[in-house]
Amino acid sequence: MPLTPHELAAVVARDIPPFSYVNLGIGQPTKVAEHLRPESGIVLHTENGMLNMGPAAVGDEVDPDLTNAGKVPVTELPGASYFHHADSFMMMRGGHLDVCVLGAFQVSAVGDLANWHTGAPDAIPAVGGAMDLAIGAKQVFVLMTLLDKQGRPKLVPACTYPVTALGCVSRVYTDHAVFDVGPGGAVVRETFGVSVDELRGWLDMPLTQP
Amino acid sequence: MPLTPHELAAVVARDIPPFSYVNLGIGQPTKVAEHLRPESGIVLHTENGMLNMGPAAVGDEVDPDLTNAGKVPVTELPGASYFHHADSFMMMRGGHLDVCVLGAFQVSAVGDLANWHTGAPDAIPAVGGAMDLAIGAKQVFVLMTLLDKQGRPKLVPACTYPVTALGCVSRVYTDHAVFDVGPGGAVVRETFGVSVDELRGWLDMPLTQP
Amino acid sequence: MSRTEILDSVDEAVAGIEDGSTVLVGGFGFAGMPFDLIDGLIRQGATDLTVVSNNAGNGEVGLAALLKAGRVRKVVCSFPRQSDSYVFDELYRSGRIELEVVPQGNLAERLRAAGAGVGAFFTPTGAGTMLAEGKETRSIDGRDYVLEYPIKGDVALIGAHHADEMGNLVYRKTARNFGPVMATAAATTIVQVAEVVAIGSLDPEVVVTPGIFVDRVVAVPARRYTVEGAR
Amino acid sequence: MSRTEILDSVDEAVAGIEDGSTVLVGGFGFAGMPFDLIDGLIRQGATDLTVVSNNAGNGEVGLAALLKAGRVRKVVCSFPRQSDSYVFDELYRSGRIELEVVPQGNLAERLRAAGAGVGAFFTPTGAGTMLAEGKETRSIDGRDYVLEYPIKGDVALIGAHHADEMGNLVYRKTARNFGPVMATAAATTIVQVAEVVAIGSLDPEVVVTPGIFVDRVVAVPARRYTVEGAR
Repeated sequence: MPLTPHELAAVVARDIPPFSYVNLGIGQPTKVAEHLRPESGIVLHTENGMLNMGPAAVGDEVDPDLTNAGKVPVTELPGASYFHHADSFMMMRGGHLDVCVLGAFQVSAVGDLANWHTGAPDAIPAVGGAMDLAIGAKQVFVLMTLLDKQGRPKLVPACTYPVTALGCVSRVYTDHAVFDVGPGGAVVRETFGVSVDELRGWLDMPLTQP
Repeated sequence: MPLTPHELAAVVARDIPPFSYVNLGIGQPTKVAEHLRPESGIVLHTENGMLNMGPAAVGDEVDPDLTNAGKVPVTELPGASYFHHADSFMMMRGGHLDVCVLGAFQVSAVGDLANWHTGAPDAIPAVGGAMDLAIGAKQVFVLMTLLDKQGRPKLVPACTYPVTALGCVSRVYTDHAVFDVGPGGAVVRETFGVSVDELRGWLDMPLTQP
Repeated sequence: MSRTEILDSVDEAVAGIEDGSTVLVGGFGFAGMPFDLIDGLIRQGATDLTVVSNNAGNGEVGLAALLKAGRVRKVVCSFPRQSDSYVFDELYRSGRIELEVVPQGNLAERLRAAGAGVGAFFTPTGAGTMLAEGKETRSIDGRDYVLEYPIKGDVALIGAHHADEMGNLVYRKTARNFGPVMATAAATTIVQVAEVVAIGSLDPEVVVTPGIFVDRVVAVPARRYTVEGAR
Repeated sequence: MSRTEILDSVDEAVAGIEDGSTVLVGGFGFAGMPFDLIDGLIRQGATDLTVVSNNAGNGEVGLAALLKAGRVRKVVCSFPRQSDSYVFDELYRSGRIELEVVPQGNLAERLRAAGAGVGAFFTPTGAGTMLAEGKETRSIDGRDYVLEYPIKGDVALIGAHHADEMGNLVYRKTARNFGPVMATAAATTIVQVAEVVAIGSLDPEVVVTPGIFVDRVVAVPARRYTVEGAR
């Protein structure tokens, strides 16, 4: 059986090494935080200027001066620190984050990422921190459905949407399987109720197994 | 009569506009601080990471963690701030200081500065912050004797020593006269016991008057 | 006493901003957004502005109000498209406003470069993407980079927490965001704070923006927009 | 608990530094100089080092002791020549050590570039001088610039004031100097502090170096060299 978004977020959380410094992208990746065990020592970075971000703020905790990158009110954990935007993106661009988890429209077999622009001619372009996040962690994990709403694969031989960054993704977590991607192409690490041959039938690319 | 170093430092201090942010170079320029009136609101920057530096520390005030760029113990004034070296040199390179006062081996009529290297083949090269200071203030004042110990002019048609920066100096304070320098050449602003014609006899360059 | 002017009113603080200016506007969403200075700028009347900010306004307040008043020729930002950015959306779709989209980290670094006197820098962000089209690129040690130039402001409008009378600033939590870099990048930096404190009240170790970067300060009563209002 | 290791001894803190490493050494004169870590490095024995620091040692302590022990192949610094830098002077004049002189602000900015993932940057400092010889130059908006590249360290040795158990650092007065930029520029950052405090003891607003940049921390009793000793 394919995983629910909730179950998939738990799988990603399981794979993040203890004590990692991690940035979780806006949207589905944010849900990974709910599955991180406090004793893991994992520290969350938010690109609007904070390390050791805590859970979403509720009730009286809400403070307009304390939000995550999605502008949702959050809390701070003991050992937090604040810094300005140039310093925050220095942490990303300089490769100091261990893991970044992002959503995607498409990921290619070699790890190219498309997650900022559908290419629609009437779309207002808006990139935010997507390109900085994509190039800015030692490992970039993508969390997405394997197929789009029309049933087309989102893991593709080459991105047809405008790319966010080239060769940046190392692993792709989908509802049907987990893949490593990179210069050697896609490798199936784990499947959820589907065989590798079935995946080969869906995807237009060679799939190897570790 | 030519000015004493003490008198000349007072002349420089007089010419720094109130409320300026100022860096005083190591050596003779440091003495300018003694002539700044507290009510002038002038704020001293030291490139090792401080604004609103106070006078030299004496007795119990000495703190090894608080020195000026010459590594002399100093004090802090109310309203001071500390910052790291990249931020400190950003203030200079970014043109945020109003005035920098430097010593020099030579200054050219167009404002080239030589103050870091005599060109002697056996000298160990050492530049410190000299090049950053030279390019890093809205106005660069030089404080030096007009003639070297051999009686040769230090205000020259073109620097023969290795330059620190090109066209950076706006004014030269010497024991015999004060000059503006720049693209238009040297202009005599003020003399101390010497006529402009006498200066013309000493210096190998055209001198104009404002 | 210091070079920084401590002013009594927002209108004095924004006086003299000229038509055609490039205005850096701090804030990330509503956190750190200098609402009162923007309202002052609307009253002041300057037009044909280029606004540099992370977003392009929410709802009809702050930056969105400035846009709605027709004062902005061009927006330079990382993320103009939000659920409530309808003022910008309509101006953009009807061709009445220009847009330059800059990745958020490049935006911050280009502002810092302006403040730091860096002439240009090679960044990996955006390399190989459509945002690098037409720009100089270079491979350095096997990695691809794009050459980006400083973004200088004529004016910066910033929200901070406290200022002392020398203009030294401290911020509060993630409202710090773009304030410190924008303060360095503008010819004139104007700051609204919740409170101006006496010289000597701020620990020199904790000052985030030294007064050298701050030209004008005005204290305004806290006027917090709810976070719901920001979405 | 955090990724940062809080160690009990200096010798543990400097363990594993390899021959041939590039070592960034904080401090400006004696302020912020990590004396105990340098002594530990001498005991540890790594040799053929490239040292990046503002100066090249004073007297026969700290960096000068490391040089005297013959462990340093090359020094990258802004100002090697001081009244009491005789250890370096003799090594240099006898051809037993290489020297790269870098203007102080370019040194700080090149270290920052390494930490910030900037591939190279155009700086006005040094343009037109002998320190720009052989380097790429460019005129941008009528001003001359030199292209400078990042300086990355294998290891940084830094002195700070306090660390919490997550490795967040605060500094003291002008002892801050190169510490924060060097911490970002090295693969492994090792810090000596006067005291390690519990998580939660440092105000998140005043942390200067977040723990993400800090790999190892050791608390050592204050051992202050007199300033006279530094001249």
